[in-house]
Amino acid sequence: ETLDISYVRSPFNLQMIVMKEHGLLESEMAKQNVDVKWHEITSGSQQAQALASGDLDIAGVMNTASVLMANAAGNPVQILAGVSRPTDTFAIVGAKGGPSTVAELKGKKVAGPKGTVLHQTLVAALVKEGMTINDVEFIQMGIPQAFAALQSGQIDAALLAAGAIMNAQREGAQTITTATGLTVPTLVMATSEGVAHKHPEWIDAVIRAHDMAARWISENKEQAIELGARQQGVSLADANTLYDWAHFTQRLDQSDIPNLQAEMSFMLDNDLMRKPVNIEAIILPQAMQAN
Amino acid sequence: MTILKNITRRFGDQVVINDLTVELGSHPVTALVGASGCGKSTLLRIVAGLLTCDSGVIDANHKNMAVVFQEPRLLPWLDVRENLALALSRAHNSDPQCIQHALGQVHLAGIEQKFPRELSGGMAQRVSIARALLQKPDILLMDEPFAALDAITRSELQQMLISLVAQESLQCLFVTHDLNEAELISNRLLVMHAGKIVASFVKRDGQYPCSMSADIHQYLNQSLGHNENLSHH
Amino acid sequence: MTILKNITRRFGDQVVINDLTVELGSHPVTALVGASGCGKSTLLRIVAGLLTCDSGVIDANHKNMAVVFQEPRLLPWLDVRENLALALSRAHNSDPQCIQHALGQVHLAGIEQKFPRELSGGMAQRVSIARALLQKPDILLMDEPFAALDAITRSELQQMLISLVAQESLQCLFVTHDLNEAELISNRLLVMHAGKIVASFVKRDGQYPCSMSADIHQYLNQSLGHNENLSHH
Amino acid sequence: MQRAKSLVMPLAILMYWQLIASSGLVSSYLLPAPETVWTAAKSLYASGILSHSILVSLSRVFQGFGISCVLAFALALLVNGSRTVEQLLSAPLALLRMIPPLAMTPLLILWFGIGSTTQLAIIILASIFPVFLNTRDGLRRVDPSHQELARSLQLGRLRYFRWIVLPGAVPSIITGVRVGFGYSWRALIGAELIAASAGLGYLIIDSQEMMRTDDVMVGILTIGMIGWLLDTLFDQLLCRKLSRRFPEICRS
Amino acid sequence: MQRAKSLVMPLAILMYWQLIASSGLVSSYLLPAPETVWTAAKSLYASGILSHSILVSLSRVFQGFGISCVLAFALALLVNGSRTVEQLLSAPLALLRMIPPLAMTPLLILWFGIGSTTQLAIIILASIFPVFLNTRDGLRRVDPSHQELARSLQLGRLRYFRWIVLPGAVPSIITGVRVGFGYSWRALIGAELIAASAGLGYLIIDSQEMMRTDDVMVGILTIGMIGWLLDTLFDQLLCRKLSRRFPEICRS
Ligand SMILES: Nc1ncnc2c1ncn2[C@@H]1O[C@H](COP(=O)(O)OP(=O)(O)OP(=O)(O)O)[C@@H](O)[C@H]1O
Ligand SMILES: Nc1ncnc2c1ncn2[C@@H]1O[C@H](COP(=O)(O)OP(=O)(O)OP(=O)(O)O)[C@@H](O)[C@H]1O
Ligand SMILES: [Mg+2]
Ligand SMILES: [Mg+2]
Repeated sequence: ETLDISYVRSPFNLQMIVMKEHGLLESEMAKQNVDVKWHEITSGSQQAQALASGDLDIAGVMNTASVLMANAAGNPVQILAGVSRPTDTFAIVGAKGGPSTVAELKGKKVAGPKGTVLHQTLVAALVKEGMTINDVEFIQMGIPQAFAALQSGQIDAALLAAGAIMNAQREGAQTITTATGLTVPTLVMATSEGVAHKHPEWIDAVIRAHDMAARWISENKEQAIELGARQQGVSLADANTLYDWAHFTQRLDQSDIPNLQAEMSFMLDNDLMRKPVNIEAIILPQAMQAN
Repeated sequence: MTILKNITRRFGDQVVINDLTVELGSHPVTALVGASGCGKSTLLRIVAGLLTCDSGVIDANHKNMAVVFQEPRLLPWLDVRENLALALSRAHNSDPQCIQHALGQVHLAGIEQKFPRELSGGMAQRVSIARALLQKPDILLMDEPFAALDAITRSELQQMLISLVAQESLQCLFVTHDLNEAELISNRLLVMHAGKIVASFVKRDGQYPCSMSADIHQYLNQSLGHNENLSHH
Repeated sequence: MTILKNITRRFGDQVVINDLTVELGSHPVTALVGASGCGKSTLLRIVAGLLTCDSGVIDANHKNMAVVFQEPRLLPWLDVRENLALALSRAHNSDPQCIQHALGQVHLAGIEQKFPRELSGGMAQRVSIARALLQKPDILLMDEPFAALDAITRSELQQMLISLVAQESLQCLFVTHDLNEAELISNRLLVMHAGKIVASFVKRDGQYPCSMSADIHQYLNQSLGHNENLSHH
Repeated sequence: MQRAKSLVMPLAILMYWQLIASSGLVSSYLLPAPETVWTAAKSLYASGILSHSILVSLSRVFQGFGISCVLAFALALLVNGSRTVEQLLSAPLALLRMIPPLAMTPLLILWFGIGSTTQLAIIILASIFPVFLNTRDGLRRVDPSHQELARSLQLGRLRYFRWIVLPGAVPSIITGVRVGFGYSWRALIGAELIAASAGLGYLIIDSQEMMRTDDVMVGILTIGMIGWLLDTLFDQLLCRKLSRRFPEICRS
Repeated sequence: MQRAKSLVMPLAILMYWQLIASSGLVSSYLLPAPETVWTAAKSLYASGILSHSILVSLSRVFQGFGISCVLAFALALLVNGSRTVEQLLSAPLALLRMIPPLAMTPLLILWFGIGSTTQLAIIILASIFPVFLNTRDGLRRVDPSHQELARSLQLGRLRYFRWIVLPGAVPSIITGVRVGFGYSWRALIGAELIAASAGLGYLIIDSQEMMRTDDVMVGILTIGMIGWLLDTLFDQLLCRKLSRRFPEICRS
């Protein structure tokens, strides 16, 4: 038997990297005589598809938006552990010499990926300033494209993440706001309902390996960051920043429930989701902080 | 022996073969003469089974037929040897001697390696004759096979054809514009006009009736100038 | 007047035109005879400027030349009218009368709308003759132009050619395999052998020397069987 | 009758699809049932999104593919006309042909901005090469005997091209245009990834990201069927117009 | 000399690139300077990533494109051999031809999983149609006089195909294969989006996500140059092998 798990490094999923590089999951699963196969399949929708088709047992890292949408679309994806709440990894970045506050965004061109936590951050930031999404000219595109558009002066602000933020800053762009205080982007580890049902022992093993990775990271922080930098191909300094931005976690807690609720209502309001889902039901009990 | 009964063939509005009835192959060599555009090649293609007719019956105990077309029709991507090898059935395919022999028959020994684009008009025509000979046919249908050849080569090939017919119980239907050639090698001569056989002469004691040449000229003359209109309906 | 001096042309190893010197066009009609593959078409293409020669000089005050190729070379995607229109320079392009007249000259009135695939061999050849006539050339180079025509059509076209040459100060170089034809319409006759002009006869008082036919046969005979080897180096 | 036969397979596939879907073996999330897709199509149509997407995408593809064809012909002519130009252009063209347009989006945005120019550029990059290569190879394949004929007729360059070279290349060009059209139609997805707010490609991407597989299927099927329809129309138009001159491009 | 000319343009582009980069007008993250890219290439090479990516992608493309060609020939034969088969297959093939492979990933994952099969499927879908359509059209264009000849020679189906139909289609097939190869090479990006952990497409996507534009450029240029090289080799091989039989496929 094999356990198929996706390997998602970005934005800076250090537990994943350590778990894979140190063979932690392999040794846990070996106790059950199960092989581990890693798949580099990273986008949320593709991981959800692969969970549905049974090609994937564990989605290494997914954002909660993907989990909610999958469930709303009838694909029962369940959260088995937390990974991080990287509120600083997502930001609205203004072009060099362009807007530097949310208020200045009024009537400006803002580009970024629609239907993501970045989109949600933008909406929340605008609402906080008493505006709506209709007060800016929102243009849909992926992060690399938005970065290129920002750098070539085609737009006034871009919704960027992780490395793109640092690169943009180096080029003179300024961060208007991060997601902190506006939304809580949450990255989680997920599985399909079928696997959770059939192989609860696998889930436990995955969580154990995940925890072992976290323990190693906290004990060897420098080494861990160095490993992450190497794996991600970024400088040590950048890796340190990414580490600080990431806000790692191993479990979800009660505070995540309202965050998920907020995210869901955002998506329902913006027609990104057609029907609500029961949030309690998509979080496996093991995923919650024991308090 | 092949018998064509009331064969008609149209191309669009134009009736090219018009209720034609003829029996072929009762003589070793039948020559077919007629004005340009009167339907000789069409008739040959019908006999060879390459063209269907609109009405009429072809009563042929289908023997092995080979056709020499009016143009050489060599395949440009095959050299002479390969073009000739196409005519050999698979069993003898590996026999290079056949091909050499056939090329010798048409006086083209040694050009196996050439491609059609490197041949002169007459050479290409002779290769296509060699190809037909390699098929070892019982009936040989030839459409102006010697038209592109000089007098000497032509008479050599005529001799070859005559001896071939004599030796191998080959029957031959032969379209030509050269009345001397027709007289020399055929045993029977058919005159075609506007899709019909309008006259037929038979050689007796090695001789055609001496009025034949004048008769033929009369038939051919008749068609000139209106050969286009005659057969329209 | 075109003069060829010491022309040589090779194809690979084979010397096809071998140090040939001849003066053309001093007679209204020059006939060129020779065995199949001896280089007649190649010579014509050199004269027409369609083929370069490896050495030698062509001294031509380049007049308007038209070529009738050994095959009809009609463009399959154009109908007869369009094929002929190609020969008209742009200025007269809109004149349908020219085309009708030329088709009449080759006894094909009324086939303007047909496509080449719908023509018989002889008809296609006549269309290509009409195309050359439409070019209104000063020099007409013809490569076996009447080979695919029946006796009557052929003699009609021979007559047309003779009268054309007489009327329009046209000069003509004419490759043929038919010695009768050559005798009838030419004023001078060249015999070619293995890439050289080996003999030349001139018509005096409307007559060639009576030994000519025998002489030519001798020259042609000489080449048979070894015409491939002769010109290899 | 002909038409009927060509509908056999689509119907068979539809039935098979229905069977699989109703068997419950496959997650309805990955393969929604035909009726679900039909409902989704109806609601997309009712909301006007579907027709709007179709119109936007059609005009985008027609513009992009039109430019593609014009450029491809011009390039083929240039390259055919001069050996030097051919050698000069060979490397850049081969490189462009091999590089995935999607990898070039940052550069395209740099050059062409985020307006419709970039979208057109992606469609052009996706579809120009079949047209170009087929046209070039078609033009190159002039029968040498026709070339000789043209010289003996002293045809000018233009008439030579118009009456001999071009017609000889027609069958190749047609193949190239058909292949290229398929790619330009397919490129909608890539093009509408960038800054589009409507169109079939956008509809598909958007629905895919929101994991609405039924809408994705509506988009896919619409793209497929419109493309098929246009291809068939093109085929029939050509047969009607060209079959006399080029009997080989239509089957009997 | 010939070679020299075809290097003129790449060098000119390189100089232009250097100029732009050193002018500082363009963000070095969008268009890193040539030397930056060169350094990145050297370090990617030193770490073994570059050669590994090249090998992985080459083998992926060769497999995918090989299957593509085989399938395309088989389909062309089938369709050419029977009018009924042609009509039956016309709709599914036209649909598949028009649908963007990237839009089909959910279905591909459903059918082929997330292993290399799906990657191959994407490469095949991207490259099969030029080969198929060019081959089909080439096979269809048998000269009627050659067809008649074959009947009078009583050639069997196989020999007819081998000696008459196939050679007649060779120039078209070559064009199709060249066009198709370009697309299979381009499809690496799309293919390696799904569950690949190595390869040039993966390198590009990954670096793009990490905002390492220099590595992206290394990937793009490597893809372009290897493709160009293979295309040139293919061309020369063909010229050497086929120029006697098919003088028209190579320029004099
Ligand atoms: N393109 C070519 N490549 C190689 N050899 C050629 C080429 N064209 C002609 N030849 C050779 O040159 C010789 C003369 O050819 P040419 O066509 O001039 O003969 P010809 O006198 O016109 O013969 P025919 O009366 O049969 O038409 C032949 O042996 C032929 O094989
Ligand atoms: N495929 C076709 N489509 C239309 N008409 C055709 C076709 N083939 C032949 N014809 C017509 O049929 C008539 C007879 O043609 P055919 O080739 O049989 O003549 P032929 O007697 O062989 O003449 P030639 O001596 O000139 O070769 C011609 O008028 C020609 O136009
Ligand atoms: Mg005929
Ligand atoms: Mg000749």
